Amino acid sequence: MNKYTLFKIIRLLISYFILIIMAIFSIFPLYYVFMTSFSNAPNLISLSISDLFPKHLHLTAYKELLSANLYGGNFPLWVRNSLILASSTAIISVFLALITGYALSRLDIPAKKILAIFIYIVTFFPYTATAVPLYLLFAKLHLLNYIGLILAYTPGTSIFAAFIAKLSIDSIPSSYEEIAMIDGLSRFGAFLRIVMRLALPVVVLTAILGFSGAYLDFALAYAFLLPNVKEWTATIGLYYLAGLLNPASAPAYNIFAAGAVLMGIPLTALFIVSQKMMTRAYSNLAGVKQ
Amino acid sequence: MSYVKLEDVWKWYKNKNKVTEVLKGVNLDIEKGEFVVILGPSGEGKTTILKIISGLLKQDKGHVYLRGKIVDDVPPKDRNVAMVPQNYALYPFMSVFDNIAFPLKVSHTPKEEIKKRVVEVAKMLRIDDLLDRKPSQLSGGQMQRVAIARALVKGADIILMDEPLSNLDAQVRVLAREELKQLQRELKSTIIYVTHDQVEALSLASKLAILHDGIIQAYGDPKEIYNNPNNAWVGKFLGNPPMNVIKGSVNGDSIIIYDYRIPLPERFKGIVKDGQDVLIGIRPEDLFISDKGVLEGEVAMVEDLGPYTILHVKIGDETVRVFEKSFIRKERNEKVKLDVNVNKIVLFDPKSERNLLLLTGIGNGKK
Amino acid sequence: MSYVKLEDVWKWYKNKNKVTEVLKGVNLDIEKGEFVVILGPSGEGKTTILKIISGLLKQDKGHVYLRGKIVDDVPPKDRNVAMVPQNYALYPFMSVFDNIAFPLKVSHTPKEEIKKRVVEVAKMLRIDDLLDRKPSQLSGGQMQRVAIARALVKGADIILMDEPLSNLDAQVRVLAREELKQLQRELKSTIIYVTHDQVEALSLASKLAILHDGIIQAYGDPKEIYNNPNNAWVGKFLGNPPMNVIKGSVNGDSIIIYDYRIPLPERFKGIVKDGQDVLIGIRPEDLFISDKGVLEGEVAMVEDLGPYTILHVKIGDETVRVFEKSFIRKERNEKVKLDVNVNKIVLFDPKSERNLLLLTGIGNGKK
Amino acid sequence: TSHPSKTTVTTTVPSTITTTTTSVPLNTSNPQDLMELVGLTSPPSTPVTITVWDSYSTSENQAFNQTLAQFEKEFPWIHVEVTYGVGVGTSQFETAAKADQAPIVYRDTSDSGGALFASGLVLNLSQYLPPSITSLYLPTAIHDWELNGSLYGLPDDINYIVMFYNKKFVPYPPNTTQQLIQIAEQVNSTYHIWGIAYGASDEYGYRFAAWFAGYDGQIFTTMNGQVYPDLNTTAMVEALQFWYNLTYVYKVNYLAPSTGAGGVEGQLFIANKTAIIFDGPWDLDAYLQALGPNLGAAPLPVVSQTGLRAEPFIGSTGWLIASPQASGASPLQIKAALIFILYVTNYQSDLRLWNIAHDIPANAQAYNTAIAELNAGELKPSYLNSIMKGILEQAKYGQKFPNIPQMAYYWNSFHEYASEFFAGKISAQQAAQGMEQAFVQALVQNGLLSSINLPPPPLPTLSTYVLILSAILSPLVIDRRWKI
Amino acid sequence: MRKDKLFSFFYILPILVVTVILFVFPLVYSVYISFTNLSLFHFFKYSFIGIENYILIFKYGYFNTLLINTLIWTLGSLITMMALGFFLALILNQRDLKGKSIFYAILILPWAFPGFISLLIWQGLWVDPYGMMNRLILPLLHLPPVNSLTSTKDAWIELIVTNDWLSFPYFMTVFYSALQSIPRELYEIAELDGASTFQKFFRITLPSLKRTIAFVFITSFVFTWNNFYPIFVLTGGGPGISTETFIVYAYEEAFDYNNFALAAAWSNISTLIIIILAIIVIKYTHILDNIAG
Ligand SMILES: Nc1ncnc2c1ncn2[C@@H]1O[C@H](COP(=O)(O)OP(=O)(O)OP(=O)(O)O)[C@@H](O)[C@H]1O
Ligand SMILES: Nc1ncnc2c1ncn2[C@@H]1O[C@H](COP(=O)(O)OP(=O)(O)OP(=O)(O)O)[C@@H](O)[C@H]1O
Ligand SMILES: [Mg+2]
Ligand SMILES: [Mg+2]
Repeated sequence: MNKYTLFKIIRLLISYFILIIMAIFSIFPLYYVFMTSFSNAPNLISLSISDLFPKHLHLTAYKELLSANLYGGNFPLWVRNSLILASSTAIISVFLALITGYALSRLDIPAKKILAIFIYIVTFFPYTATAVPLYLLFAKLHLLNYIGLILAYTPGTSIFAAFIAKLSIDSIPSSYEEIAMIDGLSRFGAFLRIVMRLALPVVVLTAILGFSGAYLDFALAYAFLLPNVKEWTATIGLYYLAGLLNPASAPAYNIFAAGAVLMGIPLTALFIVSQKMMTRAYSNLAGVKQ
Repeated sequence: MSYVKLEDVWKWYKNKNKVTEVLKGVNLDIEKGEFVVILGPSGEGKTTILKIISGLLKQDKGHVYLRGKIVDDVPPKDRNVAMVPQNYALYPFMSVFDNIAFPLKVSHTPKEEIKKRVVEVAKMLRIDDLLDRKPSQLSGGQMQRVAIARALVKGADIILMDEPLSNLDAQVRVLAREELKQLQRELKSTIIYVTHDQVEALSLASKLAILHDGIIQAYGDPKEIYNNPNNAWVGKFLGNPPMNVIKGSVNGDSIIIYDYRIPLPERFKGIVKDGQDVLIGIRPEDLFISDKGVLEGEVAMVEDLGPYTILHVKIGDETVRVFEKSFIRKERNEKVKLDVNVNKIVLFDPKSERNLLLLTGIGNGKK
Repeated sequence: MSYVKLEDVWKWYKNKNKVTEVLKGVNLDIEKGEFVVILGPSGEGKTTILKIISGLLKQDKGHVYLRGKIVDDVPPKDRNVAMVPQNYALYPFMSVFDNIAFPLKVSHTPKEEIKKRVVEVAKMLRIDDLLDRKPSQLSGGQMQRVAIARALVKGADIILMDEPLSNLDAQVRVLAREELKQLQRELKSTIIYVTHDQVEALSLASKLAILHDGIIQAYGDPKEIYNNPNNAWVGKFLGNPPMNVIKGSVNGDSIIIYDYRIPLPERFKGIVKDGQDVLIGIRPEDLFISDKGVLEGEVAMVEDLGPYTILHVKIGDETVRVFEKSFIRKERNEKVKLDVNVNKIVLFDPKSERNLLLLTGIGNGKK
Repeated sequence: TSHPSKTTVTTTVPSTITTTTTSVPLNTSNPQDLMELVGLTSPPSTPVTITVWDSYSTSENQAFNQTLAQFEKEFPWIHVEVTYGVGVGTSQFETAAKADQAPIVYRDTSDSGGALFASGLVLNLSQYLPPSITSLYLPTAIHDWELNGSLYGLPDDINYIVMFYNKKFVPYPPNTTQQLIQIAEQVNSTYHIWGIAYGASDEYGYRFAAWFAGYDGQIFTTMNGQVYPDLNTTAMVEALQFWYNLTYVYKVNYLAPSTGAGGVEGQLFIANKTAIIFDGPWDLDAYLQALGPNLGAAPLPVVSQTGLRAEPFIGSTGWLIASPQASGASPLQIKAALIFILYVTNYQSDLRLWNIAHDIPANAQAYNTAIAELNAGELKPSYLNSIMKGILEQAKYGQKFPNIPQMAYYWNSFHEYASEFFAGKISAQQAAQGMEQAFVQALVQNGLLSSINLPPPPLPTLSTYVLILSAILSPLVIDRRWKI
Repeated sequence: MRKDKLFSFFYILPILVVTVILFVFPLVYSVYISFTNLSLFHFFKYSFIGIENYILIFKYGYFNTLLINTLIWTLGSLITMMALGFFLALILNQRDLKGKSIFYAILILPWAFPGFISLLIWQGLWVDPYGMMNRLILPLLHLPPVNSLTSTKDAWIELIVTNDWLSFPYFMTVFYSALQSIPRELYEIAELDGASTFQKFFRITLPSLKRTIAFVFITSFVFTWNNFYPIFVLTGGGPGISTETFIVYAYEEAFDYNNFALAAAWSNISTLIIIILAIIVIKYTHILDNIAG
């Protein structure tokens, strides 16, 4: 008993020790962002350890960020744009991923496996190389707008998520949809109302990945949305307000950090709220059936 | 007029260039208000049949008729059948109420109406106090009743049930079986019930269909099939403990089994020839331990199962099971004499294993 | 000397500030070489008992002795017991050989030795041709045998089995049961076997323990418990169909049931007082349909289950089940007379529901 | 040999400029004159829209927005669609041009503009405007916008780096590198802070070009009529060595990972942790805020070894018009665009930039006004006058920013080898040799240099092949047990 | 039957359309461009020049250096962050550990926070000797300072540690999720059989997770191979080109040199290499069988 419990206590102590260290490691840079956002100097490297605990918290960066107005464009508006864009992307990614996962898992499609591998392999082509051709194509199609952006954002998340969704749907007995179909839903209706609900962890995961991908993107949004200030996303606005778009001016990191904090809050909340789902989403990857 | 009819239904599954033929011409003719049990071993296509009837699967050949109309191209939602699937498939994220209400909700029934009908059905199945629970908070028996309630609530008069009791505890299963029987009597709906458990099949069926090798091996009154199985396989499959099927040969008016001789049953006279080899099917309950017994053997094993005992008796090379109420007790290795209820004996052709009565076209399992 | 002993074992689970007491003082004394079946309804703590014996769980109170030594502080790996878990828990990524070899590998047995012993055990269980397969390629029965092989290979002489047959088809289960019985006879190991299926319990146990409400309700020879259950619950739980327990009262040398009168069994004379209310336990197989019967009732339902029939007979307010071999047939609503095997009757106290024989300290379920 | 980068050295800025009068009116502040200048007599009946890419910083935009409002009032028939937040550099413009999304008007640096002009994406203004237009701008600035005798843009500012110093630590601005070292050493020993912070390894060669020039180096030479890189010289070796010594031998220079006020260099300067940095006036605001009256600015010192001044690039930013092929603009739109770029570089507009964002005016008249203001000490706070004087002083000692297309390939070649040198991985000679070779290679790959025998690429070592092969084959040797 | 298949096809159609637009078209475009001389100076009129760009790359380019760098970057990041994520998942998976969800919530913050900011912060943290990494943390751990400007090794450490920080929460989540799907009975029975903690780990945990590991490995291998921002922001590929990868180099070729054709060729080569690597792995491990089958 003593040896047993002693071993257990030591194991737990070591675990907590490591967890605490890692928690500090995780939080430290973010703490830094936080502190930077409350400084009134556009400083990014803290020059002495005492600067880690500033004596005054200034709200200048936040004020500047929230009061800036560029021809009707302002940060709250841009955040709103970003939220709309990101939510739409999330919804469409979820839909795309699950419908594909559903097809891969349940439906009888010729050459399904080859198709799946093809889709998987094609995504190996790097984003940096697809950006320009996409821009050219979307310009031709008059899609240099939110619709185009959403279209461009979705596959990155949903192709990966489709495979996770496939595994998840594999583990859902098909009798759930079947009974729904007998009860009066079409196959698609059963998919929407039953399968999506049962694969909730994957839905949530896909939504979060889709959301954060679109919410945080700069490069593509910048290329697509630049002309109209009122359509900017929060990242474009933030880069602009912090002076990062113009190399010939000193960047205001405190504004940048304040923006990051404001943008980070909804995202972090989203992650934390859905942590239960996140930790279940990948469980089918192990393929217990083997 | 038949209410549900399968006409030469074939179904094959293609899997990695391998084609598995599951159904090879199933014919089934079910009248309104019947409780038909389709009995067959696991993996023989019972669920497949139900799916074809409900429209979830499309047969590769043949036709399905519901209420006299061909429905081959009608999607499941328009066939107006209800189903209790093998694992109940209660939506885990909905309350019992919502589960039962689901078929009504999808057909946009007014809220009031939904509420009324759900409560009504729930009362009938005595689950009206569970309506707020989630499926995970139900016992197996309760889950089953919810699944049945969901099937009943739409008012479909054809109800398909896929081994609804297989997940239940033995104790609960007995109760559930009784409830189900009562229910069907009240509702008078047409129920097609699928199972691989003969006890269930025998106790529930008003008509029994036995599925094996992709076809319906026998269809009719369960007792009749039990007493007069079409072939040795059906005889062995139906009944627990299974029918004893042993080798023997005809000798005049007798059948020779090992060293022993029993009279040839009246109805087989004229059908079998002298000297013909036959398979003799004797139900365990048609064997009796009796000092005047004609067969003699040695007890190989005694299974005392409470209300009854199964004796495994070795006669020559063959072991037969003898079913006795428990008050008759024997020890292992004891010599016993067995009497036979000769009139219940069935003879099969040793090659085709078919019932010799049917082979010659006399009598065919229908009363 | 007892080989496995549980002494006043308590176990409670804490879950979100809610404490569930699962075991409330379990005592069990198992001798070497016995085949003890612990029978109890689902969720009553059977698996918990096995885990406590194996050391995977620690009891919150009480002691566990193995081979005469207290093992409360001995970790599982040093208790030298083997286990066949409820779902077999075969390692899905290992071949059958590796699964069986696992206990030897972790104890660094030489390769040669491992091979020898695995093949030996596999031969014994007739799975030596499956050694290269993965668990997913096995049937239920084969999986069970692999799990048993893995338990046997270390040579532990105490083997714990957790409902090893519950995942099998009814057909296969019968076979598996017979195999298991044979095996124990050969190995002479001490087996503690957990199940909620009485047929299994009755057919396998050399001693039966019935678990309910956190304690062992009865422990002893299965037949004895069957015939003379400690209390009404055990009587009803053990046996399928369950014991009929009906209300009555003592009147001199008779028991009054509804309007009818049956003689008071010999052994209860002197134990019950005149006019005392009792619960009368009668096994379905101890009721006979007979024109000379003392009880009269009306057939409410007939369950014809092939080899036997269960008649539900309504006597006044109570329905009793009557077990008959199938050749006696009755129709619904028919009036029948029932005779009782009076010597088999058990009387219970209506309040405590305990067997009146035991309540007064005479006879206690041990031969 | 002549040096293209030095052929038009007109570094001295005259204190005043007299406008030459011609038959064409050159008052770019007058709407009517502007219309005539582009050949319009009256406003067209239908309004035109021009698209404008604005690469100004936030503070510059304050000035620009005022100008824009003014412009729209004076030219109601021209509708300006402004895209804010555009970055300078060619790539964004090119991608847009490829997609037919190029703006009609664009603001960029003179060197990026040069590359775009060379590739035909930018309008040749000489075909539309009289040559005399150049007289409106400082010669230094306007010459930056000429390539092969053609004008391709109009400047609105000039820019270059200067020496910023902290008066708290530096008694007087060093005039020579000798003094620079001395002062730095003194600062180091007295205040225990860095003498200099210079992001040498983050250098792409913009700042370094000044020191290179101080050692008498030039980026290009002409051989057989072809422009050819000229980095593999003793000037480069010595210039590199000079900074290396400051860093590693005298240990007075902090090798900063990033440059500018936002970089580590500037942050150290702001935090009083270094006495001297070399940076441009665009970062002035940040330093002014932090140091106030302690801030000093002066020209880069004379390189003691050669007696030559360290001469920074005199760069310029200005307005371009996309060629119709790129933007699809109609002739009328081109005219409107011409009016627009003339207007935003006129006296009032440029002066606004000076007043609000302290951009050094490229408009000659605005420049004169600025100088006059400085001389009169009219800037507030008063110490700003001396700082701005120091900054403007540097304009006398600059080198022309080469705006030939070849220049685009200089930056990375320089950076790659300079950073390796400062990391101590190669010698200065190897660095000079390497950067020229890389430069040449890039030019050859891009078709700007031909028939050059490049040295063969180094063969990878055997171990390299073993590594690559084993990486590729590693899945094959995974134990069978791990097969999935 | 045929109608059924057609309907099924509608479910897969959206992803096909999207894949074709977003990946196949750019890929084809890129392959096409790589055989031309499209650049700033051949902007409107470019012509087909065959495989000349590829010859250039192998003749004068940095192919070998970049390949090795890319492998260091990819494998170095991947192995460390998978190990870290796995290790943390194992710690979190202990049944008797309290406060899991709080730790988990903290540990996924790096994943939840805007990455473009995190990278800038890390850039600041690594500044030698002023950043907190070199000032506070490394001295605390008795480790030498890290200066990515003066040492290639340090540059890699900086890149990989930063990338680990950015990505370990993802791997932790995946592995934690997968660990929880291993039936407890497997451990219990092994414990009865006398397996030690290590034996349980190596004989049960690892084999149970090999599918997860393999899938995550390939997917993340590709992602890391193509991941461009950390290098671009932190070291810019320096010192010299010693931390430059294919993707970073291709980016520079396109956006600094405006040589789109050459950049396309670089991207194509890079993609070709991972596709070959991936196909070997996929074919050999059958990893996609249950995912795509
Ligand atoms: N989608 C499918 N693809 C290939 N084979 C299938 C498919 N569905 C079922 N099968 C096979 O068809 C046969 C019949 O399946 P079905 O589910 O109808 O059997 P069942 O009689 O209901 O069995 P059980 O009693 O186990 O439920 C089985 O052998 C099964 O393996
Ligand atoms: N870790 C646990 N935490 C809380 N409650 C538990 C835990 N494990 C078991 N229980 C509860 O303890 C009771 C006994 O569980 P146990 O698994 O021993 O039952 P069982 O008799 O083996 O049931 P079954 O026949 O279904 O296997 C159950 O009600 C169960 O819900
Ligand atoms: Mg089935
Ligand atoms: Mg259990």
